[in-house]
Amino acid sequence: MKLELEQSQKWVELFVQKLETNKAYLNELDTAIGDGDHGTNMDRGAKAITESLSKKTPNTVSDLYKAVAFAMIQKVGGASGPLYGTAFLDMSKAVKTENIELSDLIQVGSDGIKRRGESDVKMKTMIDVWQPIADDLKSNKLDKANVDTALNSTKDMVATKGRASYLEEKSKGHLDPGSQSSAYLFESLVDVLGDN
Amino acid sequence: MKLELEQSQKWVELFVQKLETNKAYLNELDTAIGDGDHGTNMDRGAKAITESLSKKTPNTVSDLYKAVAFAMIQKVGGASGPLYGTAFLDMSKAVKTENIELSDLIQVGSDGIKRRGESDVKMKTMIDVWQPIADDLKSNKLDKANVDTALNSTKDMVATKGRASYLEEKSKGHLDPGSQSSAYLFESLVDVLGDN
Amino acid sequence: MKKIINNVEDIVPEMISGLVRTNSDLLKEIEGTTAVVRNDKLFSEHKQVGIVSGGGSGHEPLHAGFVGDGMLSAAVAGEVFTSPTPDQIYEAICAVDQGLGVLLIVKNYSGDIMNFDMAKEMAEADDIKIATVVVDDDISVKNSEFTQGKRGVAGTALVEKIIGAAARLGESLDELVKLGKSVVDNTKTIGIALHAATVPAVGHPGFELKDDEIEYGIGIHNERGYSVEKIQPAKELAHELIEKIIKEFDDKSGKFAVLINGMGGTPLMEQYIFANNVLDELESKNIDVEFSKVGNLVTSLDMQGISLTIMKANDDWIDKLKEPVVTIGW
Amino acid sequence: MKKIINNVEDIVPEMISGLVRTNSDLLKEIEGTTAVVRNDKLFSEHKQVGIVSGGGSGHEPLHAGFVGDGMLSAAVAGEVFTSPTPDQIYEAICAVDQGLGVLLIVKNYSGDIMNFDMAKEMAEADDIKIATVVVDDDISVKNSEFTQGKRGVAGTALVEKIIGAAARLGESLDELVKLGKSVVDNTKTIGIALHAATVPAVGHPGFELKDDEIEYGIGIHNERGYSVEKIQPAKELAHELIEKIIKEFDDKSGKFAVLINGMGGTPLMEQYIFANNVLDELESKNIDVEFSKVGNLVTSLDMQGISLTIMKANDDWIDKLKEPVVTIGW
Ligand SMILES: Nc1ncnc2c1ncn2[C@@H]1O[C@H](COP(=O)(O)OP(=O)(O)O)[C@@H](O)[C@H]1O
Ligand SMILES: Nc1ncnc2c1ncn2[C@@H]1O[C@H](COP(=O)(O)OP(=O)(O)O)[C@@H](O)[C@H]1O
Ligand SMILES: [Mg+2]
Ligand SMILES: [Mg+2]
Ligand SMILES: [Mg+2]
Ligand SMILES: [Mg+2]
Repeated sequence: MKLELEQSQKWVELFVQKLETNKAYLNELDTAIGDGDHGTNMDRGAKAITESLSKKTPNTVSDLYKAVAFAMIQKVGGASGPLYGTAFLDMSKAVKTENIELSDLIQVGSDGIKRRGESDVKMKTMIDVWQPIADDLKSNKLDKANVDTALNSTKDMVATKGRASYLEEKSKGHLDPGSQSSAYLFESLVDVLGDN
Repeated sequence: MKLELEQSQKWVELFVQKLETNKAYLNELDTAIGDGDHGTNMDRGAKAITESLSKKTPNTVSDLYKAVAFAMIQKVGGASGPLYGTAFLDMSKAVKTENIELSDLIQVGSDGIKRRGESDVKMKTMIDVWQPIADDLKSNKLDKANVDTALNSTKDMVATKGRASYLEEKSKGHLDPGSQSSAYLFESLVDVLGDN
Repeated sequence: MKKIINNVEDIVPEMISGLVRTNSDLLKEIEGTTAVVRNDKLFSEHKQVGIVSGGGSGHEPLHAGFVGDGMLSAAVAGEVFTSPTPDQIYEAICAVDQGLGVLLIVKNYSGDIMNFDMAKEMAEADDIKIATVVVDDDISVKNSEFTQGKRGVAGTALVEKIIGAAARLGESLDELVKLGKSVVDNTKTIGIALHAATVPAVGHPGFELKDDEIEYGIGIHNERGYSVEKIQPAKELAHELIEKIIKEFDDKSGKFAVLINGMGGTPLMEQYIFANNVLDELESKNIDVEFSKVGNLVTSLDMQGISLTIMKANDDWIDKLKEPVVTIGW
Repeated sequence: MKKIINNVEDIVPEMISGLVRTNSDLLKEIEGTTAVVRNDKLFSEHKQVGIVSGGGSGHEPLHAGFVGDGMLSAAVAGEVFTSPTPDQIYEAICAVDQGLGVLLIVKNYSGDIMNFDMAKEMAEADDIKIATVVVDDDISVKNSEFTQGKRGVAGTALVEKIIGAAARLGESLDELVKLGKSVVDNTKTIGIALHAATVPAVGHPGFELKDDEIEYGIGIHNERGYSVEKIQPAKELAHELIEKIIKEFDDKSGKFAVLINGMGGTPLMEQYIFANNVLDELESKNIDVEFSKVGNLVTSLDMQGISLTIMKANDDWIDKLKEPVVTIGW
């Protein structure tokens, strides 16, 4: 399975919408175990993506991902900016050179985040959504329930990366904000795939 | 009528007690139309008087008033320190040189305050207690009701001296804190005279 | 009330002790007082008119934070929001007199006026040449001969800076008095509070404001102002305060100096945003700002708020404001 | 939430604009960014390794207030509590490189680390010699290889001061990296909050404390600490924090430097009282304090609280801490 340009555009559009709608909720999650700005950060990224795409409509999937990556890198800052930025930059490079399957594409994104964040699964970060979703795609069973499962798995983890790790044991019992924004990304993907 | 040393000591003692008991109330009055410290200031003065008198028992009424004056001048600061200090310093000088009547003595104190504060009656300051009390003493009719009347007269005045004057019309409707502490002084005096 | 203190009665001596111990190159305590005096080598080497200021505590860095070469010679700290006593002021006068006289810079409050006057009388008895400059820059209070007159607030920092620079340059006591009066006449301040200060001995804020209200025209001792209004964007605040202040100047040509002063509980971030709006607004009025400064200079404990001071200056005053000084707080 | 601001989205550019306009002798904005760079004459005349720091806004005067001769060459301001982006950092690096290389001083947060790393990669592509010193002085967080490690907090100001002085003296990039690592290893901080900060975009305090509670071990971004306890007198607080910090030093002989840092909403009065207790307590432990400083250096918006930093120093570092600098905030 692969995503064509139009589908990819739809995907990004839905993601942007969800980020804008849920700005306050993401801030709330980040207030509990971080510094309260994840919603604001992602909303700034969402607006930057929209602005960039309205200025120049990308002609290829690679260009689209690159535009997303640059918007995140240049306008978000914080931890989430370079992480989403690296994921989409690596994905942009991957779709340019190879004829890549969607599951492999998400794996590339997940690997990018791991590299940039020096992190891995079970550290209560967005990786705990990206990696399970990549795996689900490989076995062809991505749906919203899977996204939910991945997201909710972060609730009982003790954070060992990112700001939440300062709370040690007390980080337990809260959803990871970056995992929630990543869940929006993959819920949007499910919506796009459902449209098929 | 004159006050002997023992009576004067009793007077100061009662004043000190009332200041200590009513510290919070004086602060409250000063919070409404001033800066909230009149109780704290007078309490510091009260403690300084006690300390000074315990170190060296005065042998004359003049020495007693001088000790009160120095305690107020050196330990109180603010507006009330130099005002009470000047009143008692002038009174100390007056009892030393002249064989002075009590009513004239209080007039000397009142005049001292007027000089130091460049103030007069009807400005919503302690003068509005000192001057009526001096007048009442001259006509031999000092009692607690008179003290109350003088104090309460400040309630509806508009302040034109001291911090309360910054509030202009809004200073109306509140008792003047310095008048309240002066009322304690003269209630103590009534108590001492009643003991006769 | 939550404060990092020990006993309420020990606040001022402990504060002065902390200040002096962490800045011993610059300051020392005058024994038996809560007054501080310069402790740098230049102080004894360079003869000049002594400059003494002081007042109630709770306005830090004013005044002790302005003691140093090029500004104050000594500062006297009273209890919180309470004028210091004459004996302490007198000690400070004696500690800085080098035979050329001493200038007292006093904020216009009845307590300060009276206590500094008593100290002046004591010093005169010692034949010390002494004079006073009274600062009354707060235009939110009407100046009438029937009242106490205007208060001394944030403009005091600018007055101390200019007089301090002139004293270092060797101006005489008489010249400094003339200079000081002229600077004060040309200095206008107005302040707003978002949240009142909590005086430690009182234990709760001096007045209450709702979650969307600010008070215009507050003093630096929790004195209430002339009106309570809904909070507005910083640029509207700047517009409103500037309108009020600028009316006080007949001549709007020439050079101006500006101080944006934080009240103690308002972070620098907000002060700089406000400063940006102030400069925009003054630019739009063609007011030539040649000196500007932002920071917590004349505070009111933990009050949240800001004040704006505008001074109609001349080249000489602007130079004196810009001269480097060695102090903790300028 | 009551704040003196305009639109929440404009806070950082407006703040930087206010800062630069009121200090144009000292600073200028790097066009198209919210980064500032030295604007004094000496900057172009005196060649040295460029020192760049930065991070989220809301900690003023850190970092922009430390730009100037003898301290930082440039500072990059991100959104409130949010690391700046790589392109802005890259611009700052380019603006200060004089051919001798550039040192980045980065507080240890994943966001800062990642964004500065990306900027470093960009600069390396331009063949700029570049290196990083990571500050992680907050001992309230355990340092384990499985976690993010300790945070960079108030000690950052001391690190920037020492490195800045060394860079001015002509030390090479490699020497500065070595010096920086050694200074960081010997710098330990712990902080307490009486009241959490209100992030403008959030609109309410990051956490709630009761009227008699304080939080031990907070970070500078409203990160909660290791325990909530009843507030104690300043001297008990000093005792408790010093006990925690001093354990971290194996060798308690030699010279020490101390920073008492206000979090933004706590007045200087309380900071000096606390400083007095800190010096008492260290004296009783025979710790030789050769340098001490008090003030709002590394703040957290309007947070009420204080942090204590203790550095095991040597003569050379003490000298570098004492060297005069020309900055807004040191
Ligand atoms: N090292 C890391 N690796 C992977 N994800 C991380 C890492 N650090 C942080 N994150 C993710 O970033 C999210 C926080 O993003 P955000 O709040 O925007 O940045 P910041 O922490 O700088 O305020 C976390 O919830 C987590 O999912
Ligand atoms: N010029 C003055 N003349 C007479 N009394 C005055 C004058 N100024 C102030 N007072 C008195 O002093 C009282 C305030 O004293 P206090 O609160 O101790 O000093 P401060 O105003 O310096 O805080 C006022 O209530 C008033 O009675
Ligand atoms: Mg965050
Ligand atoms: Mg008072
Ligand atoms: Mg007072
Ligand atoms: Mg952040």
